[in-house]
Amino acid sequence: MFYTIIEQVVNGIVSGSVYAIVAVGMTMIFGVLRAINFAHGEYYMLGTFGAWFAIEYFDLPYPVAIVIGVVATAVIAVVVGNFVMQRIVGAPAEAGVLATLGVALILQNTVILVFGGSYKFFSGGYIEPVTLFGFTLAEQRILIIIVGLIVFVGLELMVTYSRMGKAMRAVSQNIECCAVVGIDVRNIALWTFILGAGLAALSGVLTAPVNVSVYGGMGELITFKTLPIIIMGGLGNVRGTFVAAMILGIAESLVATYVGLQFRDTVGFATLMLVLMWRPHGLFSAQARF
Amino acid sequence: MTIELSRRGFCIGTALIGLQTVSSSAFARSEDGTVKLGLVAPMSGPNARYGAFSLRGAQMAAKEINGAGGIGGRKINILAGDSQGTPVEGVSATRRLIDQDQVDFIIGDVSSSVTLAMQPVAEDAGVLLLNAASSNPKITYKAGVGGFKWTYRNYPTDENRALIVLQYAAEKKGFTKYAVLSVDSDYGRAAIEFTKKYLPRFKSQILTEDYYKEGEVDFRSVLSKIRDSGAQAIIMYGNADSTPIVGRQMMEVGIAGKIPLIGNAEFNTEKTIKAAPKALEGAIEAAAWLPAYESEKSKAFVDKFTAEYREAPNNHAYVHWETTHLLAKAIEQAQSIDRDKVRAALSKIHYASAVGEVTFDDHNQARLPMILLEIENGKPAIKGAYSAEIDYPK
Amino acid sequence: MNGLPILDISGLCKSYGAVRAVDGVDLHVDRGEICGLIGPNGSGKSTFFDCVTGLARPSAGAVKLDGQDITGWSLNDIAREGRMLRSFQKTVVFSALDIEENLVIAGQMFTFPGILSTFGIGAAARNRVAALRERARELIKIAGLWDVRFQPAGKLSGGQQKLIQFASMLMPEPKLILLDEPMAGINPKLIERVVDSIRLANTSFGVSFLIIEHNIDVVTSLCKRVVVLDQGRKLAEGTPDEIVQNQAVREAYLGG
Amino acid sequence: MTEIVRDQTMAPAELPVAETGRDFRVPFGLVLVALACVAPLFLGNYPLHAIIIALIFLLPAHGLNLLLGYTGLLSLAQAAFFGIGAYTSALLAVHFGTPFYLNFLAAGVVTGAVALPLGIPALRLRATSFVMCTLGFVIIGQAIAKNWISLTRGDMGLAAIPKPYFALGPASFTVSGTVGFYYLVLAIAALATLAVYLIVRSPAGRNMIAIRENETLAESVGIPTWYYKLVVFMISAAFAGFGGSLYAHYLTVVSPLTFQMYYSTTMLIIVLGGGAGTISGVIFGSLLFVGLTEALRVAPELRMIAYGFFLLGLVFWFPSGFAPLIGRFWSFLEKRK
Repeated sequence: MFYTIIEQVVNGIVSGSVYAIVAVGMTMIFGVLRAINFAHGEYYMLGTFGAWFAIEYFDLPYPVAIVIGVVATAVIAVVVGNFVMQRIVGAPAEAGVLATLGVALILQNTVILVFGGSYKFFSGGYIEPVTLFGFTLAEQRILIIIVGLIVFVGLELMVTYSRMGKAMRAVSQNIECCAVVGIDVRNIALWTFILGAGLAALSGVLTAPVNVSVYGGMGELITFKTLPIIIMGGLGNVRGTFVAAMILGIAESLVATYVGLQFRDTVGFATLMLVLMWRPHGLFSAQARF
Repeated sequence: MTIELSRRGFCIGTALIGLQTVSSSAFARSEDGTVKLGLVAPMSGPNARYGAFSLRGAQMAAKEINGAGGIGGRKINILAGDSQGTPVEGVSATRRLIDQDQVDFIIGDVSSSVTLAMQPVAEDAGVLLLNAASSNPKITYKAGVGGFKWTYRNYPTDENRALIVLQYAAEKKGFTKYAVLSVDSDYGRAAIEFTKKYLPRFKSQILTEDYYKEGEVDFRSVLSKIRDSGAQAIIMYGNADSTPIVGRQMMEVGIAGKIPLIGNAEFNTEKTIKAAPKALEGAIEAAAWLPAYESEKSKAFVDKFTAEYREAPNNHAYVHWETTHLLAKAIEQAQSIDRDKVRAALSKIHYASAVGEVTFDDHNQARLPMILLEIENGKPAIKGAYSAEIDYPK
Repeated sequence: MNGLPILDISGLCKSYGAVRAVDGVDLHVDRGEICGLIGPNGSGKSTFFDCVTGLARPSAGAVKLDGQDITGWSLNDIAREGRMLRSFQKTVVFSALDIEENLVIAGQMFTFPGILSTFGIGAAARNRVAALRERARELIKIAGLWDVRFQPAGKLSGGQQKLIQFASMLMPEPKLILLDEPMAGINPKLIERVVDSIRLANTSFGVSFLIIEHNIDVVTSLCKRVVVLDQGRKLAEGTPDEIVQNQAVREAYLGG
Repeated sequence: MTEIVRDQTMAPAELPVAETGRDFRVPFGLVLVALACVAPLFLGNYPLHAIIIALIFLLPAHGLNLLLGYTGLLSLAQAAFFGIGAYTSALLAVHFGTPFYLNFLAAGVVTGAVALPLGIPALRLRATSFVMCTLGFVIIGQAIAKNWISLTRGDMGLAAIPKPYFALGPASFTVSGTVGFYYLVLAIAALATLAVYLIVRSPAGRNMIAIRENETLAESVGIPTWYYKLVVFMISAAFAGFGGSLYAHYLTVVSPLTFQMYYSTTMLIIVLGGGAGTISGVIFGSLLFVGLTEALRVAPELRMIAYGFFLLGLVFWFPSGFAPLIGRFWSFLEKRK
C-alpha cells in the first residue's frame, strides 16, 4: 500500500516534469503577452516532429535530433511571433483566444497535410528500464526529471540576473511602465515567445521516446493539461508553475490509480476549480493580477 | 388526430397560390447509367486517416468492378462525404449526398455515434445505408425488424467480439481474473459492457476497470495498479495507435510477458510488435480481418492495395472494399438499381467474402465470423474463425 | 437631524501590511457645505476616499452617512442607496454610449424594483424611463452639452467627459458627492465651467461636496473649510486663508 | 429577424448606421424576413438543412452575445450548457415521451438552474481565470456525460430521440421532414431574437452595456454588477440549453461529444465574426459560419488550415466582425440614393 503510493508519486513527478517544462514557457508568454496561448501544445508537437524527421529521414542520433527539433520549432516560432503574437499585445482576451486557436489549427493541420494523420513511430532515445531505489523507470524518464530541474534553475537565474530576463520580468509586472522607461515591449514579447516555444519543443523531444507515438494532433492534449497548471501557478509566475505542475502530475497519478484512468484528464480542471474557489488568485499569488 | 407537416403537404398549399416548387426528390436518380454510391467517412479531423483508408478501399473496389464492365453495364461512381467523425457533420454529409448528389446508396460511417445519427436520415429518404465499420450493437438492434428498414451492417458487433474473446481466454487459457484498459469511446465502453454481460457464463471477474482517452501517453500509474491487482490478463479494446505506448510502458513497469493483452487494438501489426515485442507476446486478438489472414481473396486484396497505394491496407480499407463488392453483388442480383429491389436482394444474399460467407439476419446484421489470433514468437498465429449468434434484447 | 453633519468620519485607518496609508483621520462634512481635502502626493487622500466610498475596506474607524453607519459597505452598496456618490481621478464614462444614455444609466437603478420592470416591462417602468430621459435632457442642457448629446461619450474631450460624469452624478439626486481631483487634466478654459457647475449643484440642488483638489485657486474659491492630510494624518483644518498661512502645511508641501 | 428593422442605438458598432441608414434597414429587414418565410419554395433540402444548423447555433450564440457582446464577459462554457440542454431534452423525450415544448422549456430551465451554482464561484474570478473556469465546465461536463452511465448511457450516447411533437389534449402534431423542422426552428429563432432585442433595449440591457464599458464605474453608479453578471450568465446558459434541445431533436442523437470546446469556439466565432454587441451581427455570423463550413467542404484536407487563416484574418483585419461591412453597404445604398 505504502509502496504503491510512493511509486505513484514518483510516476506523478515524472509526468509533472514534462508538464512543467511546457507550462513554464506558456506562463512566461502569458506574463508578457497577456494572452492565453491555445497553440502552445503545437510547439511541443513540432519539436517532436522535427526530431522524428531527423531520425527517420537522415538517420541522425537522438541528441542531434533534440537540437534539430528545438531549433526547427524556434524558427517557426520566429515567424508566428512576428506575424501573430506581437500583434496581440494589448488586444482584448477574445482576440488572443481566436488568434492562437487559428495558429493551432494551421500548425497542426499543416503537419497532418505534409506527414499524414497516422501515428509515427519514434525510435530514438534511451528506453532501457533501470531500477532505482526499487522503482523501475526508463532511463529517459530520469533524463526528463534532470532536464526539468536544469530548466527551472536556469530560468530562475535568467530572470534574476540577465538583462533580457529582467526585462521580461519587468514587462510582466507592468507593461505601461516599461514602454515609458524605454523597454521595447514588442521585442521582449517576441523573445519570450521564442523561448517558450523552444521549451515546449524540448519537452516534446524528451518525452517522445517514452510516448513512442508522434502524430499531428498530439499538441492539443498538452495544451489542455498546461492551461490549468498556469492558472493554478499564478499566471506569469515561474516558481508557482513548477509547483503546480508537480501537484497536477501527482494528483493525476493518484487519481489514475485509485479512481480510474478515465477521470485523469478532468483532474487538471477539477483541481483548478477547487483551487480557485478557495483562492481566487491562484495558489502562489497574493492578489489577482489577471 | 395526427397531422404530418410534410413537404408534400406544404407543396399542395403553395400550389394554391400559384407557386410551383420543384421537389428535388422528383428527379429520377442515376439517369446517366451509373450507380451513385455515397461514402460517408471522416476525411478530416482526428480520425481522418480512417476515412482515407475507407475511401481508398471503396475506390479500389469500384475500379475493379468498373474495369470488369460495371454492374450490368452500369459503372459505380463514388461520391465522398466528410463526417469529421462528429454526428452533426455526419448528418450534414449524408443529407448532402442524398439531396444534392442524388446518391442511390450510402456506405458509412466509421464511428458508431455518427452512424446512429445517419440512420434516421437515410430512413426518411428511403436510401439504403450500408454500414461497414461501426461496431455498436445498437445500430442493428434498431434495424430490420427493430425499426430502421434501410440500415444494413456488414461488420461484426462489439457484442460478438467481446463474447468470442472471453470464451477463448477462459476456455483455452483458463483465465478468470481480468483487468480492463480500454479506449474511452463508444467502442471501448460498449465492448466492456458486453464483456460484463458474459462474465458470469465463464465464472470470471473484472478486478480493475480503466478507460484511456484517445491520445493518452502515460499509462504507468494504471499499469502499476494492474500489476499489483493480481489480474491474469488485460482486456483491451482500443485504437491501434495507443498499443505501442502501452506495450512500452508494460515493459517499464515489469509486466510484459506476464500479463497478456486480450481484445482488439491491432496487436498483430508488425509495427506494434516491433515497438514492444516482449509485452505483446501471447496477446490474443479478435479481428474482423487482418492483413495476415490466410485466404486467397484476402491475400490478393492486400497485394493489390499495397501495389496501388504503396501502403499496407488496414481493417477499414478492407471492410469498405469488401462492402462495396457486397453491394455490387446485391445490385447485380436485383438486376436493377431500384432501391427496394436491392434491399430485398441484400436480405437474401449469400456472399462469399474473404473471411467466409456473409448473410444478413432479420435485424439486417451480417452474420460474420471473427478471426482469432495469438501472438507467438513475435508473429500473429491464427487460431481460427469464430462466429456467435446475437441475443437481441426483446 | 439637520444639525447632524451629512458625513461624519472618525478615526479612519487603513494599513497595507506595515504601511499605514491612512492613520486615524477624523473628518466631517456639514449639510450644504463644500469641503476641500488637500495634501501632498502620497499623503493618503485617495486611499481615504476609497475607504469612505467602499472601494477599499477600512482597517479601523467609522463612517457615518446622514447618521447611518456605513463602515465596510461596498462601493456598490453605497452607490445603490444614491445618497453619496463619488468620481474618479481618471475620468471615466461609458464611452460607447451617448451622453443621454450615460445619464439615464446613472439615474435608473433606484426606482426599478422587481424583475419585470428591470427589463422595462410595464407602464411604471416606461414612465420611469421617460422621466429619467427628461431629467437627463435638462442636465445636459445645464451642462452645456446639448449639441453633442448624440455622440458616443468616448469621442468627446476630457473636459466634456468631466461634465458628463458630473451630470451623471446629479441624476439620482444625491445628498453628497465626493470629487477626486475634478480639475486634473482639463482645459483651463473649462475649469471655470466645472467650478460653476459645482456651485450650481450646491446652491440649486442642495448637494454637499467633499473635494480633493490640487488647484489651490479652485479650492479657495469653492470651499469655506479645507482639511489637509499628510502622511496619512490630519495635519490642519480651517478656512482656505488659515491653511495658506499655516506653517506646518507649507513645510509638508515643500518637504513632500 | 425582425430586430434589424428597429433602431439600435445601444449597439456601438452600428451607431453610424443607425443614424444614416435607418430608412433602408426597415425594407431590407422586411425583405429578409419574407425571404426566410418562403425559403423552402426555392431552396432544396440540403440548403435548408444548412440553414437549420445555422439557426440552431444562433441560440447559444445569442446567449454568448449577451454575455460577451453586451456584458463583456468572455466565456467558453456555452458548449457545456449546450450539452446539458441536449441531454435534458433527449432524456425527457426518450424516457417519458414528453411533448416537444416541455422538453424544450425544460432544457432552458435546467441549464439556467445549473448555471446558478456554477456562476456564483466563477464570476468572482478575474478575466483569465474566469475563461479557464468556464472551459473547465465543458471538460468536466464531458467527463460526467461519459461516466454517469446509468443516466446518460455514457459513450454509447442516446439515440432515437423522437421527432418533436406537440400535444394539447387529444390533438397531437408531429413536426417531420426538413421543411417542417425549418419552420419550427425559424419560429424559435425569431422568438429568441425578439427576446434578446427586448432584453438589450430594456433598462437591464443598458446596465449590461455599462458593465461592459467600465465595471468599476458601473458599480459606482449603483448598478449591482455581480447580480447582473450572474443573471446574464444564467440567461446565456438558458439560450445555449434551448439550442441544445433543438440540436438533440434535430439530429436525434446526443453523445458526450456534444461537450466539446469546438462548440464553444464555434459560438465565439459566430459572435465575433458577425460583430459582438449587435443582434443582426450575430444572425449574420451564424449564417456566415455555416456558409464558410459549406464553402470549405470543397477541400476537406485544407479545411482546417483555411479555417485557421480565417480566424487570424478575423482577429487582425475585422476585429469588430464582418457586420460593419453590412453597415458600409447600407451607407453605400444611402449615397446612391
